[in-house]
Amino acid sequence: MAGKEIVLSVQDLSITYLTRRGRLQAVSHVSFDLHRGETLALIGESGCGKSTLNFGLMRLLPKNANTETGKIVYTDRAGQKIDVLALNTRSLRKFRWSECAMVFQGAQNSLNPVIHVRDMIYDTAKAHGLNNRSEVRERALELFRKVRLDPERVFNSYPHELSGGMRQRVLIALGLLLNPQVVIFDEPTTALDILTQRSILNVLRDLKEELGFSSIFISHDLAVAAEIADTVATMYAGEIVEMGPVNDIFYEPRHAYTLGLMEASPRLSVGREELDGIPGSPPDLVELPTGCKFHIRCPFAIESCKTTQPPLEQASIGHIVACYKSSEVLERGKELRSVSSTARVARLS
Amino acid sequence: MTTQQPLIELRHVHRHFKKGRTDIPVLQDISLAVHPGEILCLVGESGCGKTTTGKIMVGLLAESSGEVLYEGQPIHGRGRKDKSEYRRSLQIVHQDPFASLNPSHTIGQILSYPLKRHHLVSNRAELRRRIWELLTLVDLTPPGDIVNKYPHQLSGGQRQRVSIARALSVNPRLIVADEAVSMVDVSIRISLLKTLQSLRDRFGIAVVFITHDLALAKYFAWEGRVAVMYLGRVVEIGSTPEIIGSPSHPYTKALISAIPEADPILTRRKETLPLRSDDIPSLVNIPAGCAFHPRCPFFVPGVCDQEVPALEPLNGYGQEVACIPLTQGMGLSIRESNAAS
Amino acid sequence: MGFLIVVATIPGLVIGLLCGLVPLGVGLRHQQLKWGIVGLVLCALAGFSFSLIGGFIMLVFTTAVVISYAFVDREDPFTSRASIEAVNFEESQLEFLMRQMAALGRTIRQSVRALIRNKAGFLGFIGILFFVGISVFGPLFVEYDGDTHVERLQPGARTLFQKPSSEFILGLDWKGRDIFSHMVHGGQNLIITSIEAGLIATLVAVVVGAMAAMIGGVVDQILSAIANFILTIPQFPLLLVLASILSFSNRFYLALLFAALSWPALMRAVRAQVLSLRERDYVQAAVALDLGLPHIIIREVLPNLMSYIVVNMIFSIRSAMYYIVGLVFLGLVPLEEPDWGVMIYVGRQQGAIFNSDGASMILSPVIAIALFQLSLILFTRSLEEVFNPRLRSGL
Amino acid sequence: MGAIPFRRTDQPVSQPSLWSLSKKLLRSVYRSYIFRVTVQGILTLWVVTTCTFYMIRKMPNNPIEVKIDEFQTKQNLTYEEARSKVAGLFDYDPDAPFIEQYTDYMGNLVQGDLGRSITTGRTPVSQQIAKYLPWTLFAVGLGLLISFVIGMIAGAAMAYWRGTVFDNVMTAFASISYGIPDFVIAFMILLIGGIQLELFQVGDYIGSVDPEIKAGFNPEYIRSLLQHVLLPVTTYVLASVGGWMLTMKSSTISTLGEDYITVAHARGLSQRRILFGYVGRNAMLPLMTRLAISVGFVLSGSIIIEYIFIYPGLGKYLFEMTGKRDYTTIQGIFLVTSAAVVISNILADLLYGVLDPRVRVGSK
Repeated sequence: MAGKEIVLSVQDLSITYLTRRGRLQAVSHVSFDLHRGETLALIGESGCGKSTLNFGLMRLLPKNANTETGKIVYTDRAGQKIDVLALNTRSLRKFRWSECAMVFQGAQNSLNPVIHVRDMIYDTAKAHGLNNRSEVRERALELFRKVRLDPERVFNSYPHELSGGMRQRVLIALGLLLNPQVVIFDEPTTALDILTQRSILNVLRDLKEELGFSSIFISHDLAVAAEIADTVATMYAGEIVEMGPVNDIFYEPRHAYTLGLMEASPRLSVGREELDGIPGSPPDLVELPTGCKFHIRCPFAIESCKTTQPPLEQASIGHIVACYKSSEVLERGKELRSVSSTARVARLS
Repeated sequence: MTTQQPLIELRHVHRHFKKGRTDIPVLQDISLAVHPGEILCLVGESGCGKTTTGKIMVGLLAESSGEVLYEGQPIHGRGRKDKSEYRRSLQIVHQDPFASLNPSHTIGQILSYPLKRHHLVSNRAELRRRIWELLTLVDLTPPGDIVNKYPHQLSGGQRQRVSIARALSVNPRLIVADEAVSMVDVSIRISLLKTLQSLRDRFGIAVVFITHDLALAKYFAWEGRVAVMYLGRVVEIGSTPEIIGSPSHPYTKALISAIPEADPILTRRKETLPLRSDDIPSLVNIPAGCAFHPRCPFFVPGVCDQEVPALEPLNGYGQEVACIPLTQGMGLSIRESNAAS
Repeated sequence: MGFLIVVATIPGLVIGLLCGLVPLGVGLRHQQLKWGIVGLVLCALAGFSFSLIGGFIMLVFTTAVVISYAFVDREDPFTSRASIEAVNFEESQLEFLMRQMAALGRTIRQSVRALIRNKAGFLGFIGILFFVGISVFGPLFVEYDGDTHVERLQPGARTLFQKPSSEFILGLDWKGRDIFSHMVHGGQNLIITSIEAGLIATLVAVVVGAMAAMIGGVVDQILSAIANFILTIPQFPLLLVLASILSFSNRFYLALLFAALSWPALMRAVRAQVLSLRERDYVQAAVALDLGLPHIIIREVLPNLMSYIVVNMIFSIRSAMYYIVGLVFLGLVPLEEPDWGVMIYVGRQQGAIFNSDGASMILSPVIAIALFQLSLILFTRSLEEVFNPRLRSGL
Repeated sequence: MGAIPFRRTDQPVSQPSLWSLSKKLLRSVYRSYIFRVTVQGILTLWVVTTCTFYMIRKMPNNPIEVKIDEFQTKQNLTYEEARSKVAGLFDYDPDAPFIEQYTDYMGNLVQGDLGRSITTGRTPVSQQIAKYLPWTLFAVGLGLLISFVIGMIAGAAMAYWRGTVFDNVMTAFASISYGIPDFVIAFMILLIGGIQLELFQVGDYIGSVDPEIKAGFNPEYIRSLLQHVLLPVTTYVLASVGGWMLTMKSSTISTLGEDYITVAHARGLSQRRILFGYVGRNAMLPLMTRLAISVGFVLSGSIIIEYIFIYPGLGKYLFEMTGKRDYTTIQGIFLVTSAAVVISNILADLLYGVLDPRVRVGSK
């Protein structure tokens, strides 16, 4: 990945919300680079700031949110660098969807219920200067075919006439309508049935191969991330605590939280497993703990974890982690893996 | 399985819902038995009727036809006291932690109502002691931090624990956990399930675990059984390792092959079973014969679309499957012509 | 009426003062003198206004608040972190009572704080207090004055209207009587009748609506059909015709009539609410726990319906007031002075509209009614926060 | 339910019998929405008519007694004299059996005849209604239209800029408008605007039109028409606009929170397109039913406003006729107003089906 050019670069992004209780730190000091054709999966639990981060990337935050620090630099196809946070309303509108599109959770109310699917497509095209309806229609029908929908029927339906899986496909097709470079997927398979989720995942894989867009993939489901991502970033309490190539993260996690997540996720084909949840619950984002935000729940925590925040450091190629005890975590992970693989062997024999 | 009398048994239970003028058959011919202390997982996709089955088991919904037996006796036509006892023996933990506790009572109040109502405690000291005990049992410690709080002051996982404690308060023999962990964060799920498991071990409470997540079912019910449901029917039932390790019914095969794994190499190597159609038929319009036949890659024309398959034993280990080609020894083979059509 | 109030409130005041000694004593004992004195004053005031029952309720409330302050550091098994064997769960009746009172006191404190927090709602609350206070206490201080204060007509005038002056702060009406005393004495009847009407309408609506939803089937269909039918007929015209049929010797019948016509709208809403509440998970859990129907209705459904019911009750008090004043204004209710509605009616009849001196006769009651209704509306804004434990704690 | 096959088929075998055909037709008619609501509506109107028929005849006094009273006091006649005089005037026999009166009335009603007014020289009730109805329709209808439109725009604006000074001021205004009864506003306008500040001459603004101006399509007449309708409409608008504003505000706020609005922003749609095509349209949906129902209540007018401004609408007329105990007229007005409510309720349902595709499917 490292050799490819960077499409989207986020540097030191912090986002806070003003709430009745005080300032809520939803995202703090997040930095990452998204390369061309890469899929970056953001994993983390509810309230870890992954959705806020993505809304922040497209500047879709509600009025009570404030982007405090940071820079979002987007490189368009011509190689021109765009500072997203500095865009005025007009260019922002052009930037959205044609350069960076977003696919929301289809089970929710992401499609306007009183408008035909076709009108939503025409609206989107018109907003970006494509006024030739038949051309747009052809493009949409082709995309519908690619996401394995019955093109004509879906084109002329209302959203409520479609099933959850079909709505999700419509959203994907809509997201790709203007051939964006970056597509953000926000939990696109959550709340879908297993078989539907499978076919969506397959569609996504095929589309990526064919169209070559880069994507940011938000999920709380490790399995989906394992399947689709090239790079995985773990978020906890608004920070990226670990980021690296998918195999590194899954087989050699170096952050206690990542390891905890792995240990809490059952795998279907591994036979009997000993799993462990992470004790406690995620911190209150208004009153964040000092030091490493995970230290209260962390079995590896030492004194310095409570007082100072561990910096993000390079652990291996492309793998960064913010944990004082990363080597212990790595060892522990290997130990656990060997135990579970012996269990598997024991079962198979 | 054991020859012991089942705790609760459904025999040929059907359930319809009326929506406007159309009748929707949500459950068709369900026969299931749960034995004391057993773990049974109901697995299936949304709309397959697993929640309805759970509600019928605990008596929150009435069956349209068929029989529900509690300890071998029909649940209807019981005396008042008897009925109350049967009611209390079967408890349910709902999916949504934000809807399952009444927002206007404190946790202490929520737990005290059933204890007082059924005279499970004789005085106030005992009541307080019991509440303390219940909260400790579900690992909500120290209880003093919880007891005077309102539900909105607790996290989702804590609320689910309170729900479990509430169900425990009446000394149930069976708890139906209806997707009880699906709205809880990944890191907290396992500890919740462990709490449930420890309760089963300590008190011999049977657990019916309803979920759409097969991996979770596998983890939780390794020593129990799994029943796979599709469009209102049980299509396959058997011990968990058998079902997960060697699924028989085409639908189960498809499900298991479709699930992504939290292991990049494993999941990318997995071969998925290609279905003939991605669309789930609606309950209003269930296909004739085997309901899965329009999507089934092993579909045998003239057989699968004619007769509704019944659950029949497949081998000597208590695994049962509802698939005519399988139970009649025809075997399963993918027909190219069908897959193409 | 005024006499009755005096008779009822003087013993009430004494009782209130006596009762107030209790919170004062408790306050002294727990070094909470300020709250003790506040409790005493509140008790006295409450006893004064509501006589026995009100005073007693106030006594309980204020004592609870004082106890809740004093209770903070009390030893409770549940604040202990010891193991279950090491904890003594026994508690005496008195301790239990204290605990309950403290919990009540906390709820009251939170509610009061919630009430004060919402500015508009608090304004409404003050407004309601003001008008109710004037109607209840006003007559004790301001005597009803039905005498003519002007002997002769002013040259060129046909009526005895007079502009507000320092002697008569709201002026004189067409008969030369003091408008201010009419205002003080004239609100009682209207406010009481409206509250009665609102209460009855709400009661009927809640009972019928809950019944329809809980029983269902044919009962539900019949009740809903009746409600729909009444909703089809325009209300005010019907009220107008009915009011002429039944000439009201007693205002209470007017309240009943209003209730008979206005319950359906609220009933339908209550029915829908109960139907949705019935499907909630916690109600289902209560069924599975076999807690019994009374428990489910009183403990599970009603508390979550309360703010809705009270808000709607205030709305129906408001519309009852509108209809009653409307009927009086159209002259369909026997005139009975002093009364705000009658002042408007007579004022209009006597040409106060066209007489710049007489405007006060209509404007005073009109503004009073407007402000009272506005207060009611504003007050409803607070109620949601007061009743919902989540909003009450200010999150 | 497909189309009923009345077309001839070539195969005689499949020719359905007339009986089964008509049964099918009946069933499809029975199942159709329009048929059901029509039957329900007619049933409701019948119950309304019967109830009011019974009730108003239970009123103390009857038209004859009222008139006798009037003659006695006005012309100083004895009861007997007055009675003989009145008997000749009225075409009404108070002593006729109730059932007979009822069947007579219903018989006429079925033929579309509302009967004749008892007290106003036997003019047909329908003619009387036709005379007063336009005034009500004009004043109240105009008021409803204006307050609805203002309410929509202001409510949406309040939601869009919520939390700002504009929103706070407008919300305060809306609360006041919603909280204050219409007659209060009417009196305030008259007393403060007309009398105290002397902004206008009250006499010029009450009543229907200037009686000296000839009716017709000329500018003077229209000017006078508008001048006299000004105060009632202003009152109505001020009293009802607050309710619309608050409802629209809360509806818009909940629409603005929907995911599809965020998605629309993400898609780079123009602000205008989002506002009108997405927010406005969806936020207005729940209000359309309320509007249709309000339209139904327009006919019954606003008795108090009409009474205060001496505006010759149906409401004021009903009030007068109630005083005179003119049974047939009261009856007629009730029938017409209830019918308006029933019809507008049906229209509301149909309209909602048109505007919201989700409901359209559900109702089938």
